[in-house]
Amino acid sequence: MKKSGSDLTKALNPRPFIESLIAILVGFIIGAIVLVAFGYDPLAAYYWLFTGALGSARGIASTLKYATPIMLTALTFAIGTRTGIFNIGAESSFYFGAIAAVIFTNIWANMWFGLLMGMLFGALWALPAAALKVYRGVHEVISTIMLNWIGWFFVLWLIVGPYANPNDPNKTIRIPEAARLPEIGYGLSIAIIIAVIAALLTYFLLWHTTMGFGMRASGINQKAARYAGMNPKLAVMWSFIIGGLLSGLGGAMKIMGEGPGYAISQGGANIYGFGFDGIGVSLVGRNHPLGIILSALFFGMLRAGTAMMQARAQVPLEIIKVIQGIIVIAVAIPSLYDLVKKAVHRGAAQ
Amino acid sequence: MNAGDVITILITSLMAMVPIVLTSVGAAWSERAGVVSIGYEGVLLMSAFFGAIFAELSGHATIGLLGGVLTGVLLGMLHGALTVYLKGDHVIPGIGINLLAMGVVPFGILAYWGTAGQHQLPDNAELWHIKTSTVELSPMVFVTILIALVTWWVLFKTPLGLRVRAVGENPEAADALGINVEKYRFWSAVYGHALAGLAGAYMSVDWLGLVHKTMSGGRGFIALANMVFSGWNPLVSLIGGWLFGFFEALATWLAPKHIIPGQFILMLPYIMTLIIVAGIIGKARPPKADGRPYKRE
Amino acid sequence: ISSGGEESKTGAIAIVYDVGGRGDLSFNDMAYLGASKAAKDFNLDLVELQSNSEDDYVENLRTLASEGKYAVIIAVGFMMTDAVKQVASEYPDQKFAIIDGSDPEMPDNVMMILFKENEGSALAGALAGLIAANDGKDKVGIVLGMEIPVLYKFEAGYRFGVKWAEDYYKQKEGKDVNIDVLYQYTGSFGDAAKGKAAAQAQLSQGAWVIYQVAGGTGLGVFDAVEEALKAQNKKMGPPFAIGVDSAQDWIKPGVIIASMTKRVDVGVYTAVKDAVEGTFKGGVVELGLEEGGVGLSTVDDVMAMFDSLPEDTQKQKLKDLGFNSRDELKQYLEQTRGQVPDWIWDAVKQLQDKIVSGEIKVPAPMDKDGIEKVRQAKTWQDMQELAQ
Amino acid sequence: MGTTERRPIIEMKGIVKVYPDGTRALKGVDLTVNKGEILGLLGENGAGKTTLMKILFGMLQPTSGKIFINGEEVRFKSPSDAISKGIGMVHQHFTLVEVFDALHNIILGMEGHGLFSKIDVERARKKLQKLMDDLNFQVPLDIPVEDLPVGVQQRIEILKMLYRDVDVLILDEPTAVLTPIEVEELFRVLRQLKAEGKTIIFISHKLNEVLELTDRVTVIRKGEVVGTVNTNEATPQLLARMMVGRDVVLRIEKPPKEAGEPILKVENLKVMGDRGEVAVKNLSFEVRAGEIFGIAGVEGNGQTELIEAISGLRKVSGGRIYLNGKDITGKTPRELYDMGMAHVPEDRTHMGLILDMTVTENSVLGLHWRPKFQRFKGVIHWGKVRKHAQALIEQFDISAPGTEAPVKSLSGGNQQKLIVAREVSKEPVFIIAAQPTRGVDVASTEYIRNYLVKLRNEGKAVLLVSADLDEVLQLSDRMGIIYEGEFMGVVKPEEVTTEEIGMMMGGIRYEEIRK
Ligand SMILES: Nc1ncnc2c1ncn2[C@@H]1O[C@H](COP(=O)(O)OP(=O)(O)OP(=O)(O)O)[C@@H](O)[C@H]1O
Ligand SMILES: Nc1ncnc2c1ncn2[C@@H]1O[C@H](COP(=O)(O)OP(=O)(O)OP(=O)(O)O)[C@@H](O)[C@H]1O
Ligand SMILES: [Mg+2]
Ligand SMILES: [Mg+2]
Repeated sequence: MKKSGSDLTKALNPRPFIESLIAILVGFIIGAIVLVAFGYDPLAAYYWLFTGALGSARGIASTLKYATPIMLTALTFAIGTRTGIFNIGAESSFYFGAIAAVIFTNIWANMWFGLLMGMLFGALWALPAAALKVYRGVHEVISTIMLNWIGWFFVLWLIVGPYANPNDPNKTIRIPEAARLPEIGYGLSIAIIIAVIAALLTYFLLWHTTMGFGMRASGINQKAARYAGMNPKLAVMWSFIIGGLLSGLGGAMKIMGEGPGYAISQGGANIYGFGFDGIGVSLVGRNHPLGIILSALFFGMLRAGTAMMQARAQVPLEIIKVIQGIIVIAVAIPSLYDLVKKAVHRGAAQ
Repeated sequence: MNAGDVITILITSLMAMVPIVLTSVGAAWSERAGVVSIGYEGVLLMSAFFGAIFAELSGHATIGLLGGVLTGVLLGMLHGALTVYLKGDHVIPGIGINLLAMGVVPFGILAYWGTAGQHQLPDNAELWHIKTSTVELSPMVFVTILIALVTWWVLFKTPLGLRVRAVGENPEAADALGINVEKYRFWSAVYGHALAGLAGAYMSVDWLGLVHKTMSGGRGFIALANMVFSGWNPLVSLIGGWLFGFFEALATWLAPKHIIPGQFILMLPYIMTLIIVAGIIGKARPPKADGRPYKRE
Repeated sequence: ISSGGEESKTGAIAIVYDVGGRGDLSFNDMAYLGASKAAKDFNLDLVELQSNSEDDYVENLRTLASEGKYAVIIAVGFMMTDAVKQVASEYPDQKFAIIDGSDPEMPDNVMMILFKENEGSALAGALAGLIAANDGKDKVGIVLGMEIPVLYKFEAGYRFGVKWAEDYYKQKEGKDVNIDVLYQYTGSFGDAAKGKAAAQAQLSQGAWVIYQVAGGTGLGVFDAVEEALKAQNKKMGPPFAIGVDSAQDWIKPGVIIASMTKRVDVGVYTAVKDAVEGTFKGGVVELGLEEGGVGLSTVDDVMAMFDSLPEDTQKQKLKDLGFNSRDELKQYLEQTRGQVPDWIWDAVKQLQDKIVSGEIKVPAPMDKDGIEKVRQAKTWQDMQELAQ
Repeated sequence: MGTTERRPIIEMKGIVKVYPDGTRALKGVDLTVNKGEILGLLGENGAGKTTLMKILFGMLQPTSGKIFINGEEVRFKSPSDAISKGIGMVHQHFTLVEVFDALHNIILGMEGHGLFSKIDVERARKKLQKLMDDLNFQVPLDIPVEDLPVGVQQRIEILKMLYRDVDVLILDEPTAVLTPIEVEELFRVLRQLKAEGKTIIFISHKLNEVLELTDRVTVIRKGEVVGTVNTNEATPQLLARMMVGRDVVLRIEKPPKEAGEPILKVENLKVMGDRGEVAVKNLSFEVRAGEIFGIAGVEGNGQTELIEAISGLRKVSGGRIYLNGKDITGKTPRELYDMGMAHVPEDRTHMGLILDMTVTENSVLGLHWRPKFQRFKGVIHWGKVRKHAQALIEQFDISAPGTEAPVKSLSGGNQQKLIVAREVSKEPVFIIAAQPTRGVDVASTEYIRNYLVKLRNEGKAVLLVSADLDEVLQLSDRMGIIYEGEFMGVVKPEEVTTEEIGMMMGGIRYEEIRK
């Protein structure tokens, strides 16, 4: 197939990839220093981290499982960024996707229906922020932070009240078996495949369709986009809606595709935090859908290896969080790549 | 509602306002200079922790507050170095700082005090309060009001403020007039984080007299929303922060009355903020070069 | 941090905390207490795993189970029920214990340890109600965390105790009293500021004793009550706070009159002991007042809790509180309890006995409807109806 | 030209500048500026004029080379170093803080007193007023500069430097955005400054301006100095040849042509401005096939609103617009583009291009939905788009690093050519060309102007809006002179004198002039 070379090369531009890789490396090195400083063995820690995450089929399955929801919420943030919007509303769209899946699969136990409703409600919850932005000029940082909290309490009310499971009040009613996502193996459902497809579609949408072109153009320069016959307001709307849709899908799949519960836990314990985690994932993936696939897998790996790292190397969870923080900070250093390149050149010259 | 209730709500709202206002005033200043940070949540948490240590070591709450400021300063320097001098992305380090805090603080509490997850400050490490027989108020409320006022005044009335705003609106213009864009931006980031540091220390050594591993409770993000709400104006931030504190206090006061489900009461401050912004304030225009690294070449 | 892997250990046990992790001042901390004591007594390695989110449970449990070297793996918290069920069926030879969780289809290599928090909370309610009645007050409060059904048992028990106190006081003094329960779910287990605000609102609305069931949020409740005391230049209540889960009195002596203890440590210790001594049996173990699984903290409980802190921490804590010795703390705690007349303590004891003997039953609602009925009930007898 | 004392105040020697991306913008430039003269700096887009001046102003560091001020070597680390040595610069792209008023823009960095004391606004105002009075060069001091016309913004830029009491004033294309009247005013001030002993470096693409104003001219081509001539010895042809390296036709060949059917018809058009004022009042005119209809006028008299209304970007408050006989009032830009309209907007960097996107992507802006660029409905066939971009580059001789280079890496002239190329590729029947050669070098200007005439010759209707009066006079078949949203007259260029046009631009109706 003669692919438009320009685009493929842009999609696979190695530089940001290498930059993120270096940042990760730096993060691990500083992390090692921290580990040593507190009396842990960094080699053992990292050995078990990777063994836990990648050393067995089970480990790989859990890496993929962890990668799924954050991949989708990261896409939400990335679409926002690419359209010039700082959309941090993925968090609450995720809640709505989850609760919609619970509610609607119990009306009609069909997987596709559940996913569809999850996406629909994720998108619906994104609408107020979109409308406020377009019609009232309300900055999305305010609206999405407020809507996250409002959505949080609303969903808490739904899960403790109307949709609590009468037989097991610590959860909502369960997703009926007929509507659960089929398993690939080792407790991993097809959610990861759907998430990767969603990322690819997002990439395709943004870089290969007229609509995506309009959205990206509006994101960089609204005025020029308008002059080119595009509709930046529509682009903003779509950005929120598609973003909400993706997070909603993430929320729905979180519940429909992950045992053992197949229900939302009381207190929202298993639907909380994914939107915020997604921001970091998106940034490390350079806000590019293809980068996000990799970066989500990386974060998934960190999470999946944590158990082994705690159990075998006895490194407490907090230290692992510290290392994650350092990696993310290191990603922010743009000249890392140049610095390393220079050092390598100098080394080679000698 | 009787007079006592009104006073309770008022005092609660004033105390609750402090961390939000301080952080949003700092954030507003920093963004006026063009430096965005979303790491204030982490700054609050870490400075609550380190502020408490300073207070205990010295036996003075004020030293604790300064310790919080110092924590903020150091984190601000980190952020400033990355964004201003290395021209990095402005959002990423904040996320990193937040993650870092979630690790450092619980670990630190256990390592330093030997109690898991929480620590109570001794009386001598807590700030003196203005007391009546029923209520007490922290002098930090007045300090906060003063800081908001002074920050506003400096930002809009003095050469320093003019330059800071110029650097955030159009760094080329400032640069062309010989203003050292990097210096102003860097120290603005430091100031912003320093105020957040003060806010964090306030939470531990003053407001609550304790350290808990999740005590920041989303206030760093609320402060950012308040900053936007205020149109990047420290004086309006003061009002916005108080309003938020007020609705929160009102919600808390209404909660035991159970007129509507508790979850809906808890939404009140957020809904009111949204209504006020959508209905009255509307479009907020950020500083033009906000969050954009400035490179000459 | 866990004890290192010294050669001399005879075995190992593992514990998986739920997302609250160590420092929740609740079942995670208590579980640690029991596990570390057991590890010492039986010369075992203790491996601890924290969970970052609910998703980690299966992963953490499976990782431990796959090692096959733990005498027992203890899962702390009801949220792990499904995860334990799954992993326990994958590893039928591994022994598990779960705190607070049960499932009718649980495999029989799992010991499910449940607590009757409603019974303990009833004592807290009785204590609160009688203190209020005795001081001529008509309100007590309860500040809770997020609204989740497990907390309904605490609220219901507390309400029951308060109603019972009304009745008791009437019979004792011949005076009708009516004590309202101000209650509030703060929506969070980790925001002390929210807890402080909630307690202040309740205090200003007349609450005389406040029971906190809110983890880290509850720390703010203690601070609010302490502030209210200081405003009146009092070092000791009333008004009082009541702690929860562990004997929290040591956190703020003088402010906390007692705590509703939930002896997760005992449960964990028992599980380990059974596993080590070969008497481990799967199935539900329910610990109520009768079994000493819940109760109202005694001064000895508090001192035991205090003693479990690292030595440096104990010293520092004493210094912070202004005591020269451990005994002074103990005296102070006794003095605090002395603020409440003996007949009240006796009355609470009476209630305890009646519950233990089965004469009185405390409702344990599991869902919103259930707690709503308890809230509507006018007398403790009505509530008892609901306990059937 | 006055006799100048031939003492160099500035000497730049062997200046080399390599940008971090490897662009060799300057390859060893020597430049001498004498005290008290006005030196013209000429060169095509991308020749390196701005780069050289930014180095002199301390905004850029040279890769190598030396700078001497009054014979003494200097090293500028930042503009403040340059300013302290008496060198000031007015930038090609304005460097104003848009939300500040003129006063604060001017005093920025020189507010006086300590950093923390209150700014003494009144003192600054007095000082400024005196400066403005001395030069008879007024600007409103209290209005945010974003609300001021560009001409006034330009003055503020100049005042900013004069306020700093500089001896050498660098002006980088100051006239690109000015109306003839404003240019005249500027020249008067510059001459007065020269008379006061100040030295001026003047950059422009407009040969006649350089010839009129300067004492000497230095020409740069591709980062090297071609030569320096005394202005009184120079001719337009000579300068153009030096700049481009070949002969340039400075007159546009425009064969007479009979105009055809009306293509665009505007009837009683009323349009509101951003601040709610009536920007276009009851305007009626038509543009016929094979005709260039020019609109001249001082900027800010409703031109922008008019264009936006015609192209569907702004709501029409009254009246009708017809294209090819069809009522197009209220249609969206996209619909209009599909009906045969094309639009070269007035501001290429903000309206015409998306600088961070590639040449390919920009080449298809506004045509991206056309079936020929689609794989299937809604999916762009980038391969075809890239070929399209390639074709435009070849056909219009655009110099670009490649189709996948970001468009911001192109020089201004080439950016403008890309826009024209793209718009023409829409195969329009009607083209709006707003400020088509603003800031564009001679060669590109020549190309673009000739192309507009070519379109006209092919029977297209062209609406030309330009602040460059020469351009309108040269290209238009008919022209309307706009003043406060109304035509003061619609005339044929050859039938009126420049004075008459000037009067109309000042608000006097043609009938009254002819009376
Ligand atoms: N920041 C930069 N990075 C890389 N190359 C640059 C940069 N700025 C300018 N250039 C390149 O340097 C060369 C000289 O540019 P410069 O702006 O000095 O030209 P100029 O003569 O002022 O052109 P114009 O008439 O269009 O203003 C051009 O090739 C330009 O593309
Ligand atoms: N700038 C834009 N921003 C957001 N969405 C857009 C933009 N332009 C088009 N869209 C939407 O993208 C979808 C496909 O766009 P496309 O341009 O292919 O429209 P089309 O259906 O082919 O055109 P037509 O309606 O003229 O047949 C449409 O639903 C349209 O609403
Ligand atoms: Mg206190
Ligand atoms: Mg230039």
